[in-house]
Amino acid sequence: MEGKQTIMRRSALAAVAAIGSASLLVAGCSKADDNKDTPKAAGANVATKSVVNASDKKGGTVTYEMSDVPDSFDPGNTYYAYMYNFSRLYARPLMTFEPAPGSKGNTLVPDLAASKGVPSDGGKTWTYKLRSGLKYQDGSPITSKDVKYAVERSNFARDVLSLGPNYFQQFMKDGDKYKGPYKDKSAKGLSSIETPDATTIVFHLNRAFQEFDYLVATPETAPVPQAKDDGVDYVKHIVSSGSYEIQSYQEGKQVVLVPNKNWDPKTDPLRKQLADKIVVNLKVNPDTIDKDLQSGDATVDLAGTGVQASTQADILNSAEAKANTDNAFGGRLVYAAINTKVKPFDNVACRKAVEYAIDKVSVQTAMGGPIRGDIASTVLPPDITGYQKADAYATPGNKGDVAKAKDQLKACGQKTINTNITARSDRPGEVDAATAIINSLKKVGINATLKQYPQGKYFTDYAGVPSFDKKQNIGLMMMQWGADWPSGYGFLQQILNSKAISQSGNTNLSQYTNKKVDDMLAQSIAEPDTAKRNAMYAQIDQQAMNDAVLVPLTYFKVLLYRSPYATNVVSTAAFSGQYDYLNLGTTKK
Amino acid sequence: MSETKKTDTAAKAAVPEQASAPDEREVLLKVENLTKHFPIKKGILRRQVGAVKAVDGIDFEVRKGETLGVVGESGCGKSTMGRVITRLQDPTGGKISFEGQDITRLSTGEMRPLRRDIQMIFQDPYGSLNPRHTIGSIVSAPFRLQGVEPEGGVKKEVQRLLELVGLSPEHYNRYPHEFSGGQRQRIGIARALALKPKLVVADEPVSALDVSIQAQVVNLMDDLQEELGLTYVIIAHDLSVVRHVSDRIAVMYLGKIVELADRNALYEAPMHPYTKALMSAVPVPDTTRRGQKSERILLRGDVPSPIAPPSGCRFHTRCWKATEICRTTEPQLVELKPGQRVACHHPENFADQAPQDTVLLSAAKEASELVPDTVLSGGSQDGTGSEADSRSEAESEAKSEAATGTSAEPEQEQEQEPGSKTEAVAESEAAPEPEAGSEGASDKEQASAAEESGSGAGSASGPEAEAAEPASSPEAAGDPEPVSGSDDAPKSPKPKGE
Amino acid sequence: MTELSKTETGDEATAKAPSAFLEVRDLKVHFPTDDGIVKSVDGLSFSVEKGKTLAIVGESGSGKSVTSLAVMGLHRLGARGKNVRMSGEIWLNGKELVGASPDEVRRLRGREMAMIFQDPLSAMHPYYKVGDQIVEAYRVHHKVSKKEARKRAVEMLDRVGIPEPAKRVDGYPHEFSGGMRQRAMIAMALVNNPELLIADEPTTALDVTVQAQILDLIRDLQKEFGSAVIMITHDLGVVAEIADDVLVMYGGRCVERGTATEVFEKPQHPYTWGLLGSMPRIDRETSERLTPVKGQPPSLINVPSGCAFHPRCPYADIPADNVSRTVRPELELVGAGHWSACHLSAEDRERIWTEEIAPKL
Amino acid sequence: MISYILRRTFAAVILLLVVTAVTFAIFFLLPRLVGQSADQLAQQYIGKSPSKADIVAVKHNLGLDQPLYIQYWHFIKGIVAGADYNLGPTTVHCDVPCFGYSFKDHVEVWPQLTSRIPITLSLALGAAVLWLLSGVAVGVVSALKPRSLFDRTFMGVALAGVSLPMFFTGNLAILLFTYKWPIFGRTYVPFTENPAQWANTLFPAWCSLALLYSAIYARLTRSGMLETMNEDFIRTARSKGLPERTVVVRHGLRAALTPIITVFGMDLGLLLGGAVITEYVFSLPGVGQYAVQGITDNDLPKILGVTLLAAVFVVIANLLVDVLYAAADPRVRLS
Repeated sequence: MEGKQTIMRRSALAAVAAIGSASLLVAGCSKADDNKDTPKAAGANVATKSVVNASDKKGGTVTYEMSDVPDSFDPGNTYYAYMYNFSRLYARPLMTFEPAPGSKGNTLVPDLAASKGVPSDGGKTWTYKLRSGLKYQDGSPITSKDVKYAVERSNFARDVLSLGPNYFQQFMKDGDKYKGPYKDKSAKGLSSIETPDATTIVFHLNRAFQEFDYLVATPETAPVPQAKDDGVDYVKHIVSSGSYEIQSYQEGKQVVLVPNKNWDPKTDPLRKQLADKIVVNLKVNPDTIDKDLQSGDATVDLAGTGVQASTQADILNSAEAKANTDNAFGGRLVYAAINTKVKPFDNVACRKAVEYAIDKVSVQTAMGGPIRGDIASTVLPPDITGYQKADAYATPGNKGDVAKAKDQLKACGQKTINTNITARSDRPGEVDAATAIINSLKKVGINATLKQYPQGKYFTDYAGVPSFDKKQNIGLMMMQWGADWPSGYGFLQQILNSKAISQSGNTNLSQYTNKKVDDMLAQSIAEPDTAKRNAMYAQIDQQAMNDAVLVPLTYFKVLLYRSPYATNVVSTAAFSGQYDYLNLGTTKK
Repeated sequence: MSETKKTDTAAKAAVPEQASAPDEREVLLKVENLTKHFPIKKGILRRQVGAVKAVDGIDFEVRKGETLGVVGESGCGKSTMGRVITRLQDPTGGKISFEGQDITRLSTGEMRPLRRDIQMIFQDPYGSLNPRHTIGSIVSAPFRLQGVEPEGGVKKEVQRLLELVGLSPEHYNRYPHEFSGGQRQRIGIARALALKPKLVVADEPVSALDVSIQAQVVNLMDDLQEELGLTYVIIAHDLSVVRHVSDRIAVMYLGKIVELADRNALYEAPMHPYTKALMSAVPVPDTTRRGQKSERILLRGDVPSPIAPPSGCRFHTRCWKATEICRTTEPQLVELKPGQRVACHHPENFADQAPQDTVLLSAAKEASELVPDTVLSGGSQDGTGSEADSRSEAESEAKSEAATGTSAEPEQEQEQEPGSKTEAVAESEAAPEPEAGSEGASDKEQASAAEESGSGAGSASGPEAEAAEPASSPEAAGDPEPVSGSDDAPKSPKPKGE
Repeated sequence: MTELSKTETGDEATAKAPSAFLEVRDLKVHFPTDDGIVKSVDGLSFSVEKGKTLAIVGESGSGKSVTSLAVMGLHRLGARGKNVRMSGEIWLNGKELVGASPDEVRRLRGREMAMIFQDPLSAMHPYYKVGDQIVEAYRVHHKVSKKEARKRAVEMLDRVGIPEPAKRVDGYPHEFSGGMRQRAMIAMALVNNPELLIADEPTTALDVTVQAQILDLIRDLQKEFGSAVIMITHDLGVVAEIADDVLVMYGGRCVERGTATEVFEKPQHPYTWGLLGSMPRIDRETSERLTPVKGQPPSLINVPSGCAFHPRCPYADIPADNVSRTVRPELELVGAGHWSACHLSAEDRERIWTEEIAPKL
Repeated sequence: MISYILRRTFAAVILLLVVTAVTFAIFFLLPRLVGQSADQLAQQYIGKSPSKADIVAVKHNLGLDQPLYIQYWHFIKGIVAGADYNLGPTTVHCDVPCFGYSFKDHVEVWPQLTSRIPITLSLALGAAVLWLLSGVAVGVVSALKPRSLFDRTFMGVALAGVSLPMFFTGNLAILLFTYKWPIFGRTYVPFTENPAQWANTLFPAWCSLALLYSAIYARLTRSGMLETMNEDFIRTARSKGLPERTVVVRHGLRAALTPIITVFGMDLGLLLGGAVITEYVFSLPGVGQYAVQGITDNDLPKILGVTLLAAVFVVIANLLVDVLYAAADPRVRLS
């Protein structure tokens, strides 16, 4: 709508000259950008190992910035890890994760609940007791009914609140029959959630589910008073149960939080309520966010996806700036799914040929180097419970093994394979990675053609539609996967389970159908013993790798800039490596 | 140059053409009652509220090998006429026959074969050539469009044409901007002649050129006519040029042909007062004639707007001979002398067509102030009492100019009407004398009424002048219809002939 | 500028204190361009007395308009202005204008000398009312109130024959007809009673009937105000009608000059003959062909050597020694107040005129 | 005049209908042409792994299960008559003009738009004033002294201005004037709150945007002035003896500026529909940002809202331009 494209040769020259001189200026400026009052940096990656600037000092304004807008601030209508993380400031779920560095952050701790859930009936019934003395921001008490209502509205009214996950709908007994609180106005609500008294809530599941504590750690269990709920508009006046309440809400622009006076620290061992004010600025230019973080004008990037590529180069070149960074695992695996339903990849040998052929170093480089991910060899990333180190298709220096690949190809009875590989057009890193894969595959005689599709419709219209893949002869699909909760089951069941295959919006891109894996997944979640469960996850991982249904490429990492002013900074695996937002404070005046 | 090999070819071609009397030649183009109106739309619904009557019922024919000149002041419709007869624009009404074939309603596709035979040359030698095309491609365009492959190939033919119009064949690959105005006009002529047309319509072919160049082009067109046996319709405002090139001349005024005559007849003895005035206004490069300014007839003001042309004879608002009949009855274009057709009730150099109608309209009396006595005395009528001083004369002249100036407003053209009308109405009441005239019944009454009013003309001039004044103000004239006030309506002898 | 040598000595004296109201001496106006120097006017002298009309005749590019702009000091203004090289003298009513400061000339412009142009529609500002444009012209030179100036404007409009001037004063140029516009233009030019009026093709854009009206008006006004008039035109008919003196220009120079009667009755220059021969005439029966001047007007950058007209002149070879091509002819007195710049001998000219040219006209 | 405006307004309404219809068609028909079903469309607006029933419910809620013309009719009806939505425990009424609720976040579109218009308006108007003043000034001086040092310098700068992308100039301005030398603020403040702060924070954005446009305006003015200064009426003005300054300003500039009105109106109208890149670079939550959001989310009501708003601005700007033009140039008549 702006920026007329007037193409003139002379003007182009002038522009080039101007850009040249201006970039010199910029470079000069960024060097000169040292502020005397800036606190000392804690050192690189410290927040992934310990709490940085641990402090109980109150005051100050913590500023979050984000280049986009979240799906919703409504705890019952969001699906993003950063909102799971952030919403805890004003919406307390039954359980949550301990604010601890790295994988320690995966530890579940009770929040609204007084203790972890008590399973009975072989893991089909879970009972939680709420802490006593819980109050909303208006002083009214929080009851187990409100928790039940929150689950009902978030999972069973997807025509209205459609953005969050619907695990409860899937796992609650008779969950498929209940029409949700907006349509079913009966007082009883969902019969499989019982609230025998104001502090007790009992969930009846349709199957044994030993990781239910993870499920209730989503903001969907944060209490919502039914009287205050008006569907989509609830987001405009969320009733806080946490340490902060929303002072002003400007859709898509800004949200301001202030301490909740009715929040009682006695009922909450986790939260500290340090900052006087929390400001969330949305739709901020990403470059501006990076600059604000460095200047101290912003405390943290809400999305927690790391700095811009341009900033990354600057930061890594400066030892001083590097000491303010954390390069954390993002709880995600970057991989190439191999379509097991399209010829000749229905033959495992052909798939193995791909496994051997790919030069993972070139892929890693294409994705942005080691900063953006470690080379992967398993389905589960290291920061997910159940990870076990393995490499079924080790190649020298991870650079691929043409000879072995060709052997596999021979075993498959193929000399050359013509196939297609999909990638999301608006993710340049992914496109580059796919190109690197194409180059690797070419060396062994697999000719793959890159097909790019927009991110927004990648699953609903393209790669996630099996019939489409078949018709277009798509053998390989670029994919990134992060779990809804940091356990093997949470990670694996959507991408390896044959039951997860759907005709559209499919995430089991390989269309992997192995009964053994399906069974193991079912068994694992019913297994009460955590150690055994984790062992099973490793087993499933191994099986999938043996079947060569996907090529793990990298364990995704993010490079976060840690504001030196921020206190209680800790990068947690529970939220994809983001800093834990629960107790962020600031020393900036 | 064009003059180079003219003489021999001219001798061959010219003799038989020139020898035959114009009238016996075959009629190439015949135009009957041709009209071209441009609608004026107004209001939310864009209703048509009027029309610019650019061409409003003209008849003429063009005979093979002759040159018909069309003259007139700007806005008289001559250019529109040119574009309509070549079917570059569609006529509103009437009939155009080319070689006996009715081409009035032919579609673009049907016209295509005829485009070979009818060509047009435009005024602006700059604007009519595409600056991005070479001369070769411009001149060969007609071949391509018509799918004609001339003998010896297109290029050869184009080079022959360039030579014909006095350009060098080497100019084939040059661009229009490399040529001067005169040369460009030659290119335009070469293009028009490419397909050996039968009829060439030239709209102001030389008016954009310098004098010396103008003569070159005029001569070239002359030569080409003799050489190729062309028939021309030359539209121009320059009477000297038209006189030079034409065999017959049509004089147009406000969308009508007022006089159509052989050249010599027209220039020696013009019959229509307008023709006479027009010719007398042309300055002559001869100082010996200075001081003989008395021959000049100064016309008052400009041509009225063609949106609402005056009733009756359209020239009556400016004519020094206009009488009541001129205001009410439109004169037909009649052949008064062999080869001279005139649309006038009181022609010059000929017997009066409405001799009983002798009382001059008030406007005519004012107009006659500007006409030299020699002219007046030469006419069939003499101007009655011209008591108005020269001051008021200038004033009234200017008034009519002012009214016509704003051509966008159709209302203003009638400014002289209501004044003279009321006078006529009043008189017709007073004198119902049924004296028969030569015209139709409706005219009779008018004519007699006007005649009667003659005696009172002098005394009537006072109120009349007053009446004219308010009407000339732009706001006052809201009604485009030239009728008098409503209270007069029952008695008003509304002209039926219109 | 000064290196341009004086080549024309047509006028009697080059001393100061001219006798005529307007006297132009050896005027040169050159425009340096990327392609070379355009010598629009190259050594021109003439004079005009009050109450007299001088017609400058020539084809486009002959330098006639540049001459008028030079007198007005107009071409020194604007973007092109600073590139002009001008020399010579222009004496207006005892004041020299070439050497005068731009502001001095500006103050004379509109007051002592005024100009009317070919196309009155484009020459009037389309956005301002006619009256306002006249008022503006008046108020630059007279410290009067707007009201007074407006009264003057109405008066002038009335004087040039515009009806209801009090009403028309508020009209816009586009609301006027062509003839009315030219009248208004004249009113604007004459509002300060200038003593010199330059009319640049004032009737070319008009119909013949209107042309006659305007010429009449100019003549009448000249009689009334007694001003000097320079009429620039290409139309010899107009010249014959209005001019006392005629100056024929070709290639930036004067080729013939004299009283109108002399020039029309005994033209001495082949170019003048050519012009006369090119014009179809309404007053005479001529079935004969026109006798055009062959070729194209000269480029003002590369003016032909010798006589600038020689490439187009049918008689260029008559004078001996090829002088037509090598020597530039000077203006010579050829009759009473009649000057011509031609190498042809008087006898040759006489013979050619009477035997070849005159019969064809 | 009145009739003219009425007619133009009528035409504008038709135009807006066409614009919305086309937007509708692009949104619905194009995906359908490549074989996307309504289910798939609906699925974009739900979270992960929706059940069949969810899809049906969402589809129904968004009205995607109805024929296209019905949906279009509802949209148009909403604008002129308001609409009711069932988006929670109670039915909510969406007031006129109701642009509907976002498919994605279910937020009502119209209040969103209206809350963003002041920002875009602030940005566009401020920049417009700047670029008009600077562009015209530079253009006039350049035209009066063509090929002079000033002319060449400023036309060069103008060329650079038009060639440099907003990403560059904008980010440079932010870096230099809000970080390096923090003269200007970074967070938008409404005019009503603090006019000084408003201007202060918007100034870098204005300048960056103005740089882009003033280049064009300088060139337009320059060529317009060069042309007008060669007009006959300028010669006439000079021949009257007017001082050169009067000639340039009163006679030259007046005529040269009139055509610029047209361009200006169009540019401003377009810009009011959202200065996408500028709003992005300067993190201004304006209409353009909303448009981008709508497009990335494939969120029809947002897209329609912005499209319609932009079209309205362009139409109004056009109408104003025509009226202004007629006022400036007496030769133009509106009928």
